[in-house]
Amino acid sequence: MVNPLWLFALSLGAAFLLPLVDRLGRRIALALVHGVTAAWLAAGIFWLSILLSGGEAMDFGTAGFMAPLAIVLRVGLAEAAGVTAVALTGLLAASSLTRSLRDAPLGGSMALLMVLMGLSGIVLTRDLFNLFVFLEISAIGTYGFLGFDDRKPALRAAFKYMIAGGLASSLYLIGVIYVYRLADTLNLDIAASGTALSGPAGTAAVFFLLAALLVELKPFPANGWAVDAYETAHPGVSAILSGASATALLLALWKILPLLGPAHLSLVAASGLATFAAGNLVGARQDRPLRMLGYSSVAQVGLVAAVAALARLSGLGDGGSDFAAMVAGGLLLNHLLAKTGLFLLAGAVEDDRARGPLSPLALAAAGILSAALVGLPPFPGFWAKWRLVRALADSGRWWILALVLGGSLLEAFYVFRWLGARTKGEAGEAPVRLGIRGAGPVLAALLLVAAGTLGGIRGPVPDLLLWAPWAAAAVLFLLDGIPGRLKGILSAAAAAAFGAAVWGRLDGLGQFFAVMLLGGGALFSIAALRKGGARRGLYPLLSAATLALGAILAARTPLEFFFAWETMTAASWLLVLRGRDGRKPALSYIVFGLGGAFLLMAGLAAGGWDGGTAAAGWPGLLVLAGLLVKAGALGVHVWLPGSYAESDDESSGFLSAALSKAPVFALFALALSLGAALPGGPWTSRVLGWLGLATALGGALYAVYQEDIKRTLAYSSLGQIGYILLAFAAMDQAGWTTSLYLALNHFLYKSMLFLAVAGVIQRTGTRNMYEMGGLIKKMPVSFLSVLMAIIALSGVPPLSGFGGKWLLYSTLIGKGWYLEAAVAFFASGVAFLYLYRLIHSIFLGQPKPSQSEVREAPAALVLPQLLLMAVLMAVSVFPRLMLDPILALVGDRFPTTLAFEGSRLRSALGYWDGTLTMVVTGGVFALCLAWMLANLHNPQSVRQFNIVFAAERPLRPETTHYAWRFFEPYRKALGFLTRERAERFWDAFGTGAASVGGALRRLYTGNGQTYALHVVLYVAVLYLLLGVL
Amino acid sequence: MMRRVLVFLAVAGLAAALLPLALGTGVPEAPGALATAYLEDAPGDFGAANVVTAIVVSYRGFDTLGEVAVLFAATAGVGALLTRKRLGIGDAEPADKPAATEILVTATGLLTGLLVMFGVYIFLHGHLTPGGGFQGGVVIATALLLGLLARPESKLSHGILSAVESLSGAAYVGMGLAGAFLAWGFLDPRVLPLGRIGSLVSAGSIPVIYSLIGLKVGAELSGILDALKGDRE
Amino acid sequence: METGILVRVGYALVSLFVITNYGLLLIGSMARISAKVQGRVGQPVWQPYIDIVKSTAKRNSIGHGVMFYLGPVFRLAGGVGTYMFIPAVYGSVLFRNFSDSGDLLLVMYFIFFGQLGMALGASEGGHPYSAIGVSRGLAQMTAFEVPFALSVIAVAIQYRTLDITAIVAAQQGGFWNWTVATNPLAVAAALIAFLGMSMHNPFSIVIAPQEIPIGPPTEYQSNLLGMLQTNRAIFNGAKLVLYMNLYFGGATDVVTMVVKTFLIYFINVFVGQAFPRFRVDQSIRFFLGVPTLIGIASVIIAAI
Amino acid sequence: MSILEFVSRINPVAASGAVLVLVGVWGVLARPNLFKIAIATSVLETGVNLVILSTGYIRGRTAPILDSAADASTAAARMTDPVPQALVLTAIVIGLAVTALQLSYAVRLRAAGGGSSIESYGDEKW
Repeated sequence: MVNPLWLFALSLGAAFLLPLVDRLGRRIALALVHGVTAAWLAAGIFWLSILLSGGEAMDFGTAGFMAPLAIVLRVGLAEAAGVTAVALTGLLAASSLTRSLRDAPLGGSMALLMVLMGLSGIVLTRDLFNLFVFLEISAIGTYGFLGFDDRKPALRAAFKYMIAGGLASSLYLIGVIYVYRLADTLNLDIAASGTALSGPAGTAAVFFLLAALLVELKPFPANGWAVDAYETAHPGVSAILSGASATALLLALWKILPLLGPAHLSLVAASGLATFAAGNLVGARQDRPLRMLGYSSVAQVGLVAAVAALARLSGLGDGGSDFAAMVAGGLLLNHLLAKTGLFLLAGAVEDDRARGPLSPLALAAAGILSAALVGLPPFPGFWAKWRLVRALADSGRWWILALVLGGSLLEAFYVFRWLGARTKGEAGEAPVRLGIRGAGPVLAALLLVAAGTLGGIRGPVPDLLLWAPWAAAAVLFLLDGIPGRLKGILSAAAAAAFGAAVWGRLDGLGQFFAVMLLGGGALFSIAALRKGGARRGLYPLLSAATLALGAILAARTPLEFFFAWETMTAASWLLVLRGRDGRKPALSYIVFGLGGAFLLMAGLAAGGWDGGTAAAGWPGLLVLAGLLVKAGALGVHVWLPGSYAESDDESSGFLSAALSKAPVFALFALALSLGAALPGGPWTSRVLGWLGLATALGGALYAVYQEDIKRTLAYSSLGQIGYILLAFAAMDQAGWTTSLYLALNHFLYKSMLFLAVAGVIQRTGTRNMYEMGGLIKKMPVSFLSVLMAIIALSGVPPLSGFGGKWLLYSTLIGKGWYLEAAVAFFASGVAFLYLYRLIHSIFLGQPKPSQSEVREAPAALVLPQLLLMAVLMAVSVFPRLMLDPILALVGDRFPTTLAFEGSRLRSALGYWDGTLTMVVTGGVFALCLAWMLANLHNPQSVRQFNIVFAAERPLRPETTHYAWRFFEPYRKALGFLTRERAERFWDAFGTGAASVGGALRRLYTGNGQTYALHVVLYVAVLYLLLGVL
Repeated sequence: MMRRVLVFLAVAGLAAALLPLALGTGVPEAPGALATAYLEDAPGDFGAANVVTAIVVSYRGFDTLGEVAVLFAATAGVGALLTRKRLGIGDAEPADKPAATEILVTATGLLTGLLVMFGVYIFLHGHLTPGGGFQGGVVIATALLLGLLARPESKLSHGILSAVESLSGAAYVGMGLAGAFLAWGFLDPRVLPLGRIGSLVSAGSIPVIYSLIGLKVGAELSGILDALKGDRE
Repeated sequence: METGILVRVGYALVSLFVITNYGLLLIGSMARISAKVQGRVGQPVWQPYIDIVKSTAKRNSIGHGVMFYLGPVFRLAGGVGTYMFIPAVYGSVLFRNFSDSGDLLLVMYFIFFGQLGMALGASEGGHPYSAIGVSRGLAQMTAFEVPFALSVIAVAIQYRTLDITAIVAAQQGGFWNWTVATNPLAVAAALIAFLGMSMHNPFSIVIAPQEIPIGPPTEYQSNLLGMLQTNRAIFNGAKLVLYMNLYFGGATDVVTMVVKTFLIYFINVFVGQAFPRFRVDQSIRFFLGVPTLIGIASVIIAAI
Repeated sequence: MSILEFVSRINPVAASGAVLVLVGVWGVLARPNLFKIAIATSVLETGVNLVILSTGYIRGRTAPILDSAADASTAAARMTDPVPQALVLTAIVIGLAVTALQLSYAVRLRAAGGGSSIESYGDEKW
């Protein structure tokens, strides 16, 4: 192994000679600096490779002696990783720093060299006093580095930083000297092996060491000085501080853990968790990106420290130190790369006052970095967080679990809020290109992808099929330059190929849903061909979301399931974000999506999926709650309408028709894992039933008042999912049959509606129904499609929708849920309102002169609609086409009440013969049609305004088309039911969290002395707590 | 008021943590095992009469190298911060700088040479008597400080200072490497013969290292003083 | 299925013929009765026949588009179909219709078929008052469906079936077995709902736009109007038969059917003469108030 | 333990060092002037250095330098602990470096036109 001392000699030699080298030119000097960093990186990687292939950790003495006489450096796995991380961050930051370093005095370059060497020294040394020296080298390097390019705010921040740093180093020195006095050594390993430090004096001495390191780790509330620095320094400096410096300091903390007693460890855990929570709360209030990243930084570091302490404190997790290394290490790696990349990226972007959207590559990097930071799959943070949550659940630390997940959710909120704003940019501004400054962020993003993917494939998710979404997204993203239509076909083909690959391993339920989920993805990929052009981003995301849905079906373990679930959430969120006004809806989509996912995660981790006794209890209920959030049950539905409305039209269709079935599938899978029962007992079923019913009614009522065609459909989807939940909750043969039947039907007619509406919007250029009218003559196929779809949706015979209604009422009355049945009846009635309004306002009534040139929708929309119409017709005439498979799926888990006699389906209460109904209706209709035609004498078509209008000519179509606020009397009568209580509740909730964050951030007054006061008070309080513990 | 209370509480809290430790550990009766080992082995190992120096330059020489690096980093930082450009000082010399007093100017002329000599003496005898490279370097820098006080308008040759600093630093690192290649480890002073304890030429390369450190520290502190004067380019 | 399909179609046509004539006469006689109540002479009982013949014989017809023409077709098919799915006379093969297509739920939902089609047809006419009328009608419909649904649920609970024939069968054996005797609350709720369903006063706001001489009936003329008028008779008849079956013991012969439906309809007209008209929001609140409570009570009674 | 006994056990160097530390901390927290903060930090460091030295002090012993008074064989019995002295040397120099840098920042901030009170440098907050 390379002796690390050579590297120190190299660094110092280079630093000392730098003033001389600089006379040859600054470029050469900078090349030397980066070269030295590269040498560190090479050494780190070399050590890692040796150690990972079974090499032993090695100690290196100085001056020909070993411990205790001399200082010893150690190269073990953690040290090698730390050195690699530090050097890597230094090189990543180089892309953004180089230009500034060239223009600034040489001190900046020297400071960079010193900081990186100091941090590596912190990582490598095993001597407590030597640790102090390296802490000071990196601190003084940092002080110099903060102000190197002379930005005024950074100078102010640096002074505050120095005050706090000075306090910390004094504390550390006091600790070191008393450790020496008591343990008679400065070597960590020797000190840890003895018992000299276990008395009260030893505890106090170690406390000082610990307090100093904790302060250096920027704990809440003693971290204002650090956040100010993060915000104001050159982004490259912030990146190194947040990435490399935090890594080294955490490793220092890790090193002294063996010296700590249980009381110390509790302090670390408590302080870390408080920092995590407070950092994220305050971060959520922050609108300046760099400062926001600063808060996120301190929060993440707090979490890592807490995990390390908890692991040691009580053997959290299975394997003790291995667990801690994996989880804390994984979180740290994730934080390191993501935060470094984000600081560099945000710095580059925010520096330029450029307000435009990001260029595609920058956007991809920003997306990857943000997603990684938040802990989405497949990045290292995801795997680490899963293990953490699992361990916390196993050991029953629910408060910590809730805190970790809540904090992560907050973090997701503000990071994605920033990302959303950056993605969209401001209208009319040129896209922001990063140029060379993009190298660092892009490289960090690539490393994250590589680390996460490797960690996943070689770890808990070796099944390559589950990685298909990511592969598809990557491939299509790389091909994003090629014509969009080609990508659409590729995307559809990918869905088909995935379906073929996965079909064999799915059970009946999986196959049933695969038809909807994968078929839906393919369908809407084809529909997307309606527009030419590259349509950047659409196809990769659509394909990823589709395949992720497939992966959900194919998942075998809870982790695999959750992996696919989060993949689906992430991809669909980006689809929403891609919409023109998708920024706000996408934010609430992802926040609720992740909120649901975290509930799911907690439940899964606690064994809510294993079908064991835990699953029947509240872990199962947690899973259920998570799924309900994703399904958009009333109360947590607020994310749904905006997302469906503002995403691209084909994406909306995909979300509503296909993706909304994913939670339904998961509900069934959950119930099946418990032997066709719900967790929590019979009350769950009753409550779920009412919840579904409320969703059905609420969705329908809200849909009635919308002017926006897509919002109408969105609320309609909400309502339909409500029926599916209601029927599912009945937990008997009829109920499940109904639920599955409704799901498939909903897929069919909601696809038709969204396809038709996409065509209408494309042709008219508006989503407001009252701005349309009379389109039946221009778009007859779309009209027919909508007509059939609304007949099916409303449940009017003879189309297949009636089957759903019949099954539903049979179920409810048979089950004894009478009031539920009555409310369901009411809700179904309300559906007529918005459906009639939909078709009337768009296709009937007065055509607008401005829309006289409108044509039928493109073939890419019409053909799928024709196909769906044919399918709908077929299953209406022959209901058994759908019901036989469904009945077989439900099987004999429950007492049988439904059975076919020929074409007649019999329930406990009644019967329904779909085929005969269709024949009779068809016959009667034909008869009436014949009668009408036979008696139609001399029919004349008249022009548009030829109507009897109180003997006057109507003024304009715009004023004659009755469409705006169509159901105003209804609002007058029943408007009190739809006052957006859930929205107000969540708004109030958000305001509450924001005001907590707002109150907390008042601590950060900007006064360096106050920050110092926080530091000292923090230490004092910690000491008091130590006494209590 | 609130603030004062909090400051009081903070200081009181710190006192509560610190005083038991400072008062309670008392005065040791005898050095511990490590100290004893140093006291007994250092003369034999390195031939240095001053055990502290043996520790500072060899056993814990890595600390000292780091310490040099700290000073170096601070110098670099100060130098980068306080340039004329950044301080917003134009080329024009401020006219109203008071001239130094006659006493100071005369005394400086007398003392400068003595101070430099004394500094050199201190770091050359670092292995024998109290003192060493840092102390010597500081004394040398004092001479320069006197010069600056006596003639505020004088300019130190920044290039020479920087070259001395660089070369002595690099040479120090070179001595460390020499220890690794010629003796038993990085910074091992046993590159040169150890000599007789107590004589000037003894203790291996310790005097050489201390001289380099003295030069470097002298140059660095002079540089800092010069920079704080605020008229560096 | 002992009877052949052609025979069944033949029977159905006969049944349809009967109900059409009965419905027309019912409308005529009710108009006459109303006139008497108001102190007028009124129209002849056969006036509906005259209207239909007149309309159908018109030489010209104005059209606004395909859906406009299809509206009356949907409407009439809806009325006929609804009737076809109800067994009109208990035990009669002739009046069994096609009630084996589905149970009570099918009938309740098929009622919407004609209304929906008609609404669409009227909409294509482009007349704003058509849309206003439809919006009012739909809004009111959602409300009166609630007591009606509750009452139907009560019936279903009581007889443990949704099969209309079985419901009628369970009420055989005298007045005290009729629903009106066993669960009067259910009947009360259903009858109030019926007022709304028939759009008579006080719930006639739906057709108010037609009273000013504009709106759908004026847009629709010639044989299209004739079809609507025909449907009115059939549809009315179908609903009355349904009510009779559910609440009044059904009928074992045509005469009983005529008497019973006449009386049910009479209640309707009687109320219509006695009350003024509600606004839409008032009627919605009304239906979701007391009648719904009655309906819930009836369900509770039936469930206990 | 009587008070006298307790007082006699007190390490006077450590005690004075601790007091200096507290004074330094008070100065850092309570004096808003930038230069005074730097000086207070210096006082704090001096206090810490005293504390460090105090741990190596043994009553009645000589400095750890071999001379006529003590040769290698009797060193362990007659000399004080050399380690804290070696450490304090490093600590002093590092403290010096920090002070120099802190003062430079103070000079730099003043030169940029800000006040000499730290309260005037609070633009970054919340």
